[in-house]
Amino acid sequence: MDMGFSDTDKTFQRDVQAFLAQQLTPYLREAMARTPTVFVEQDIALGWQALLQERGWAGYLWPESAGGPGWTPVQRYIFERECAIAGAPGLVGLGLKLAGPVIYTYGTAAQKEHFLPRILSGEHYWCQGYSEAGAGSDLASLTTRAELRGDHYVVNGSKMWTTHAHFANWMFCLARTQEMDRPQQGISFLLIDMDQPAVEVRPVLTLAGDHEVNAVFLDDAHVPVENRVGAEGQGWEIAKFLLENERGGSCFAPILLAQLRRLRELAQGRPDGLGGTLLDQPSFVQKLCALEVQALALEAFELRLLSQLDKGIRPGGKTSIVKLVVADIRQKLDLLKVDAHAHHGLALETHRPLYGRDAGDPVGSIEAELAMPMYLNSRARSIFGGSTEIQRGIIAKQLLNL
Amino acid sequence: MDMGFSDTDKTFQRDVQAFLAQQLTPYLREAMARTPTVFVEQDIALGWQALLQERGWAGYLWPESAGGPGWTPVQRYIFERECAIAGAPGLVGLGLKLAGPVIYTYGTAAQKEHFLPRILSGEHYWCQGYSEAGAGSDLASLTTRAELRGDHYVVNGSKMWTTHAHFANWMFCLARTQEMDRPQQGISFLLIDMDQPAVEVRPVLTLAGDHEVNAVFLDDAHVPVENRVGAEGQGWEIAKFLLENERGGSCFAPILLAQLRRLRELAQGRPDGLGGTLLDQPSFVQKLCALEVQALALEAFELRLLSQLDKGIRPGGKTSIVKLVVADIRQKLDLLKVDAHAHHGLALETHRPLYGRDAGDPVGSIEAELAMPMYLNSRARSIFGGSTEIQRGIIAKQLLNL
Amino acid sequence: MDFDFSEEQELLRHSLTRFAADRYGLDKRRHYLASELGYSRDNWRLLAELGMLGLTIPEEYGGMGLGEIERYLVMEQFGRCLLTEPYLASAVLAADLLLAADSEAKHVDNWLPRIAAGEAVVAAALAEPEARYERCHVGLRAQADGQAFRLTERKCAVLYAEHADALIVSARSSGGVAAEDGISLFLVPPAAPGLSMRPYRLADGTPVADIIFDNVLVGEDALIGTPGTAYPALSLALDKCDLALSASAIGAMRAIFDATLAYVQTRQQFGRKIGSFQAVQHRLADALVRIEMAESLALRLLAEEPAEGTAHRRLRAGLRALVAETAIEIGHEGIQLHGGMGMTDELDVSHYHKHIMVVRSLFGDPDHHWRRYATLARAA
Amino acid sequence: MDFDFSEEQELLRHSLTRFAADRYGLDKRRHYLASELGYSRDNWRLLAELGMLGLTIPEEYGGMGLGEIERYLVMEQFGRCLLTEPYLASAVLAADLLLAADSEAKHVDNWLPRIAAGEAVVAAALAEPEARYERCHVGLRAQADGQAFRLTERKCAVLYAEHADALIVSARSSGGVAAEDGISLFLVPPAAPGLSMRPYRLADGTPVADIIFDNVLVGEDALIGTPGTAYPALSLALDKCDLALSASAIGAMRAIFDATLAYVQTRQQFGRKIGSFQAVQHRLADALVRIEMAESLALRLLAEEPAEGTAHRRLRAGLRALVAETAIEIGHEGIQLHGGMGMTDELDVSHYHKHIMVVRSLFGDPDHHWRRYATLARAA
Repeated sequence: MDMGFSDTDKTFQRDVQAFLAQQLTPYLREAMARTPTVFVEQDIALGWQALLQERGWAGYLWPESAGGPGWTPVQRYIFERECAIAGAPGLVGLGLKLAGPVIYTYGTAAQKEHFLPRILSGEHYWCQGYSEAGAGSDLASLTTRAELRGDHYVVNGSKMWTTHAHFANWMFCLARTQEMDRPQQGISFLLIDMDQPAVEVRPVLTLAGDHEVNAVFLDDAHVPVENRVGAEGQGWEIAKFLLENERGGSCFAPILLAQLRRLRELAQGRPDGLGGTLLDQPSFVQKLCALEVQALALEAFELRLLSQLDKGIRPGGKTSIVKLVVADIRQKLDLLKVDAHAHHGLALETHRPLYGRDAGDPVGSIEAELAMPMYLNSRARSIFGGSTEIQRGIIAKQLLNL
Repeated sequence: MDMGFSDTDKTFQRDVQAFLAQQLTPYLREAMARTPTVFVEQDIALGWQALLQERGWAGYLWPESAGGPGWTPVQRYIFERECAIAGAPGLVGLGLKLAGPVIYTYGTAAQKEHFLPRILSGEHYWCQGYSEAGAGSDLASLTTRAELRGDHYVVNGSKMWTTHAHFANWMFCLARTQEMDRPQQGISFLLIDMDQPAVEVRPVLTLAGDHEVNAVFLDDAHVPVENRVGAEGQGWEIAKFLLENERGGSCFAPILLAQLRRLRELAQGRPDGLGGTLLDQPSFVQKLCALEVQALALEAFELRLLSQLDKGIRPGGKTSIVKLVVADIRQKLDLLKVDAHAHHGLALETHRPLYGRDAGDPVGSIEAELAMPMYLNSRARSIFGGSTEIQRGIIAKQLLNL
Repeated sequence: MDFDFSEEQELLRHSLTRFAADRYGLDKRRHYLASELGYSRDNWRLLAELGMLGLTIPEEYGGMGLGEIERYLVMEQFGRCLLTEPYLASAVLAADLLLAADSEAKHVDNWLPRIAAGEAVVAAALAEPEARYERCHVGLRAQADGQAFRLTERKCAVLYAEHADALIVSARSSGGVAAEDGISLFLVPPAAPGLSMRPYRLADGTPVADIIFDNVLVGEDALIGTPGTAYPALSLALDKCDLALSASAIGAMRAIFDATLAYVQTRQQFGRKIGSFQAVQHRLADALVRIEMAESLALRLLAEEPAEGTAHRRLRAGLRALVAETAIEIGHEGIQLHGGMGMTDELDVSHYHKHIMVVRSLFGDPDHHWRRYATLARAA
Repeated sequence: MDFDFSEEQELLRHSLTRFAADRYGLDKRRHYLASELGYSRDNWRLLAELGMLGLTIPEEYGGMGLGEIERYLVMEQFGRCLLTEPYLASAVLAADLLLAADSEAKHVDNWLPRIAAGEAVVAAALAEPEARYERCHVGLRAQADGQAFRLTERKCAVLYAEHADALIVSARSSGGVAAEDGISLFLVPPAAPGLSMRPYRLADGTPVADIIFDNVLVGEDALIGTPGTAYPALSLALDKCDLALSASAIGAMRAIFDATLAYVQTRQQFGRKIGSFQAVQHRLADALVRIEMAESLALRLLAEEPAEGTAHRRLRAGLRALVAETAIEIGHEGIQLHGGMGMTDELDVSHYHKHIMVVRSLFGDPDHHWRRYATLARAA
C-alpha cells in the first residue's frame, strides 16, 4: 500500500518537469488551453511533437526497437501526467498511438522501416478509416470493400467520423476483402495514401461548428499489396489490438483534476450577484465537490491499473471503467463551466482558432467563450471510441460474465 | 384549460368532507399515520369500511347494480383525495378493488349474489393468489394446477407474496387447468375458501420485520366448479382486467403532497445543530423542493388522466407512468424522512402495532420511529404490482411502439 | 375540469403548424441565421399578419388581448420549429415590461401598437455580467442630472439589441447594488451617444449584444413609470418570461424525443433496430415519463384558477427549474441515442439541443430557479 | 507504487475469513442478535484471542500497534460478515478517543489493556438529539461542583451502551452550545446515580441507548485530558471512525453486489436468466463502476504518504460521503434486482442493506460529509 513513485521514477519525473519547463512554449500552452475540440489542430500537435522528437520522446509509447525511448508503464504515465499538469497540447494519437503500434507489431520489416520514422517525424499524418455511416458502434458490419487486382487492392466505400482526415496524408483502414459467414471474418487492414484523386474528404461539422471529423469517400482507391498489414483476413484481430490501445493505458485524472482546480479558482472569482461568489452557492459547490471526489477516485483507479500493469497484468475490460468515468466527469465538468459563466457561458462564436493572432476579442472572457463549444463537443465523449452503451456491454461480458 | 371541479362536484366534495369530519375517528387516523406497511391491518381497514358501508360508500368504485354508489370517475377521485387529505386508513383493495369488479364483470348471477354483499360487509376478506416463487414479474409462468374431478377442482401448488393471506378467508387464484402452447393459455380464475386444511399460510417477514405477505400452500385444495369465474381458460383475460384495475385509476398525489407538507413542517422544527433548522441546510431543502415539484406535476398528470376518463378515454399504458413516478417519489420521500431524524431515524424497533394501547414509548418520537420501517417497506413499491422494469417495458411497448 | 385546449386555441396551434411547415426547416433556418439580421423580415411580417406579435397585447393597443394559455401554445410551437425571430424579446418580454411598468402610460401608446404590428422591435437590457441571475442586482447607474439621467456601466446578453428600435434598460437610481428598491426602467434609443455594443450569438444562433453605457444622457421622458419602483414590474415580466421559455423548451424537447423515437425505430446496429434493445427502451420510457411530468406541470400552471401571490410564483419557479432540467436530460439522451449523427450540425437534434441550452439558462439557470422556489416555499 | 496488501495483511484477512466462516451466517447472526446482549461473548473472546481487539492499540497497552490499513481490512471483512460484536464501538472509537484525549494518561493504563483483551467494552456517548451530526455541538452540561462535575442533559444512539463497562461522555464545561472550545470528555460508570437509559436497536440490530443524565456526579478523576480542550481529540477519533465505517460499508456493498450477480445468473423470468437482459446488464455494469471508484478512493487514502492537515481530512470526508452514497445505491439495486425476495428477512441482501443504512448515517449522513468536504476544500 504505497502511492508514491520509486526514487528512480522520481528522478525521471524531475527530468520530464525540467524538459517541460524549458521546451513547452506559451503559445503551445495557450493553443491547448483554447482548444474547444477533442484534438488540437495539426500544426499545434506537430509543433509539440517536433520538440519532443528532438529529445527522442515523440514515440514515448514505443519500444526502443521501433524508435521509442522504451519506457516502463510507470514512466509513460509520469510523462503523460506531467504533460497534462503543465498544459502541454495533446499529441494526436492516430499515428503515434494507433498506426505506429500496429505497424511495429504486425508490420513487415519494410513497412516498419518506411512508416515508423515518418510517424515520429510528423511527415506522415494519419487518420483512421474504421467507422462507417451504417457501422458506428457495430464496427464489424462495415461494407467498404477491397478487391485484389494483381499487385494492388482497389478499395470502394466510405468512412465516417474520420478525425483529422482533412489534415492526414495517410489513412489506416478496415476493408472487407472476402465475404464470410461472420461479419468479423474477411476483413483486412490496409494503409491508404490519401494523396490520390480516388480519395475524397468531406467535412462533417460538429454541433459546435468545429471541423474535426470528416466523411471519406473511396472510389477505386489504389492500395499496393505491400501496404496491407498482416495477412488477408487478419484485420479484425488487428482492429481489436488497436482498439485496446485506443481505450487503454492512458492517464486522464490529472488533467481532470487540473481543470477542476481551475474551475474552483474561477468560481472563487465569479460574483453571485448578492455580494458573494459562486462558492457561496451550495448547489454549485455540491456539484464541484462531487466531481473533485470522483476525479480523485478515478486517479486512484488509474494508478491501481498502472501498478498492475507494472507487474505484467493487463487491464482488459477495466479500461472500459476508465472510459465511462472519464466521459461522465468531463461532460458534467464542461456543463458546470458553462453554468459558471452565467449568460456569457451561452455564447457560441464560430470563428476559429481561439488562440494566436486571429483569436479576436472574446465575449466576456476567453474562458467564457470556450465554455459552450467545449461543452457541446464534449457530448461526443460518451459516443466515440465505443459508446457508453458498448462499454457497459464490455463490462457486463468481460468483468461480470453476464 | 380549467383545473377546478364543477359546482356539482364541489357540492359532492363538501359532502365527503363533512362525512370525514364526523365519522373518521382519531383512533383510525392515528392507526393510519402509524402504519409502516403498505396496507393497514385488517381490523383498521374493516373498521373504516364498516363506517363507509353505513353510508353506502364502501363499494365506491362499484356501479349501483353491484351495490356501489355508482359514482363518476371524478367523484371517485374526489372521494379518494379527501380521504387521503383527512388521513383516513387506506381501504384494503383486495376485495373492493380486485375481487369485486372481477365478480360483477365476469361472475354468474349466483356468484354476484353470494359474494358481492359479503365483500362490502367485510364478512369475506380476500387475498390474491397470483404470484408464485418462480413467477414474479413473469406471471404467466405460473405452475399451480387445478384438476377437474367431477363437480370440483383439486388445486395443488403454492402462491407467494400473498398480502394479508393470514387475515383472509377467501383467495382468488390463477391456476393452470390445461397445458397449452403459450403459457398465457389454459389458466382459470378460481375462488378458494381458505377455511380448509388443504390451505396452509406461512408468514414471509419483510426486511422491516413486518408480517404483511405470506406464502400459501395448496395441497389438494377443494374448489367447487361454481367457484370458477368465467370460462375455463379465461383466466388470463380476467387477470389482465384485474391488473389494469390494480394499476389504474387511483389518486396518489394528494397523499404524497400531504406527506411532503408534513415533512416540511417537521424540518422547520428540527435543529441543524448550528442554531438553525433543517430548512437551513440547502442539500436537504433541494431534495424536498424537487419532490414537491414532482408531486405537483404528478397531481396534474393524474387530473389529466381523470379528465380524459371523464370523457371515456381509458388511460391504458399511462397508468404505468403513474406507478413509476409514485414509487420514485415515495421512495425518495421515505429516505428523506429517515435523514430528517438523524440518529433517531436509524432506529428499527420490531414491536407492532405502533398505535393504540400497545404502541409503547417511541424512540425519539413516533415519527422518528416510523421512519426506518416505512423506508424499508417502501422499497417494495418499485417491485410489487409489476416492477419498475415491467412498467418501463409496458411504456416502451404501449406508448412508444418499441 | 378540463385539460384540453379550446377550439380557438387549437386553431391557433394549427395556424402556427402551417406557418412552421411553410417557413421553417433546417436549411431555411440556417439561411435566416446566416443573414446579418439573424432572422427573416418576411417571417416577422407574416407573424404580425397572423396576429402573433400582438397576441397578449390588449386590444386597445392593437393586440388580440389573449392570455398565457395562448402564449404557451405559441411558444411551444416556436420551440418545435426553432423560431429565429425576436418574438420572445419584443412581443413577450418588452411588451410585458411596458405593460407592467408604464404606470403613467407615457410609452405604451407609442410602442405597443408598433410591437403588435411588427413595426418595431424593442429589446430589454436587463442582465449584467456581475449579477449572475439575480433580478434585484442592478449595477448600471442612473445618475440624476437636472431633469435628465446619465447611465453608466454595462449590460450583457441583450436579445436582438443590435437592430432593435428601442432598448428598455434597467438602472439603479438609488439603493445598494442588490436592493429591490431603487430600480428604474428607461427607454433608450440604441443610437444614443455613449452607448456601444459588442454583438455576438448565443448557442442557438440568437443575436445578442453586450452593451456599454458610457455616460449616456437620457431625458426624464425616457423614464418608464416612477423612478426607483420598477422591481415589481421587472419581476412580474420575468415571471411571465419564465413560462414562455419553459414552453419553448417543452416544444424543443418534444421535437428531440420524437426524432429520437423515429431514429431508433429505423437505425440498425448488430443486425437489429436499436429500438429493440431493452436498455434503449427503458431509457426512452424514462424520458417519456419525465416529459409528461414537465408538461403536466406546465398545464397545471395554465389550468389553475387565475392566481397571484407566493404559491403561484413558487409554482412558476418550480416549473422553470423542472422543465430546464428535464429538457437538458432529454437533449443528452437524444444526442446519445443518435450516436455520432447527434453530434453533427447536419441533423436538427443538435440544433434543438443548443436551443435547450439557451432557454435552460436565460435569465436564470435551474439552480437559480430552485433557490427561488425554496425561498418562496419558505415564505408561504 | 503498490496497491496490494502485504503478505502479513493478507494473512490477517485470511484469518478473518475463517472466523466469519466458522462463526457467522444468517442463522447464527440472528441468534446473536436475539440474545439480550445482542452479540456473542464467545465471538468476542475469539476476536480478543485473534488479537483483533487490540489491533490498533499500541503494544505497551497490550495491543498489536498496527495502523489504519489493517483496520480497513478488518472492518471490510466485518462488513462482509455483518459482525454483531461491539468492535467499532469499543476497539475503534472508544480506544481512539482514549488514545487521543487522555493527555495526562490517567485512564489509558487501566482501560486500553482491558479493551484489547476483550475484558471491557467501552462505549462513547457523543451524539445528541439536538446536534444533528455537528461534532462541535455538545449540549450536555458539565457543571463544576468543587472538585467534581455534575452532568445534565441527554445523549442518543450510544452504541452498546446498556452492557458497557464504561462510558466516554462528551460534555460542555464552557462556551456556546456549538463552540469547539469548552468540550470535555469524562469516563462515567453506567451505573452512576442519575443516569438512565432507553435501550433500542438500530436497523441492523446494533444495540444502542438514549441516555438521560440527571445531575450525574462524577469526580475530577473522571476527566479525560484537560477540561474544555477535547474537541481536536474528538474530531480526530471521528475522522478515523469515518474510515472504519466506510470500510464496513464497502464490505457490505461488495457482498450485496456478489449476491446479486449470482442471483441474476440463476434466476429465470420470461424463459431467460434475468442476467441476460440488457437493462440488467447495464445497471450491474454501472454498479461495478461505482463500487470500483469508491474502493479506489479508500485505497488512495490508505496508500497516500502519511498525511495530516486539511487536504487529508478533506479526502476522508469525501470518501465517507462517496462510499455512503454508493453503498445505498448498490443496496437499492441489489434489492430491486432480487425482486420480492430482496424485500424479505429471509435473504441476507436485506440485512446487508440495513447495515448500509446504519453506517451510511452514523455520526454523519452523506450531506453532512459533503458539507465538511466543501468547508475543508475552501479552507485549503
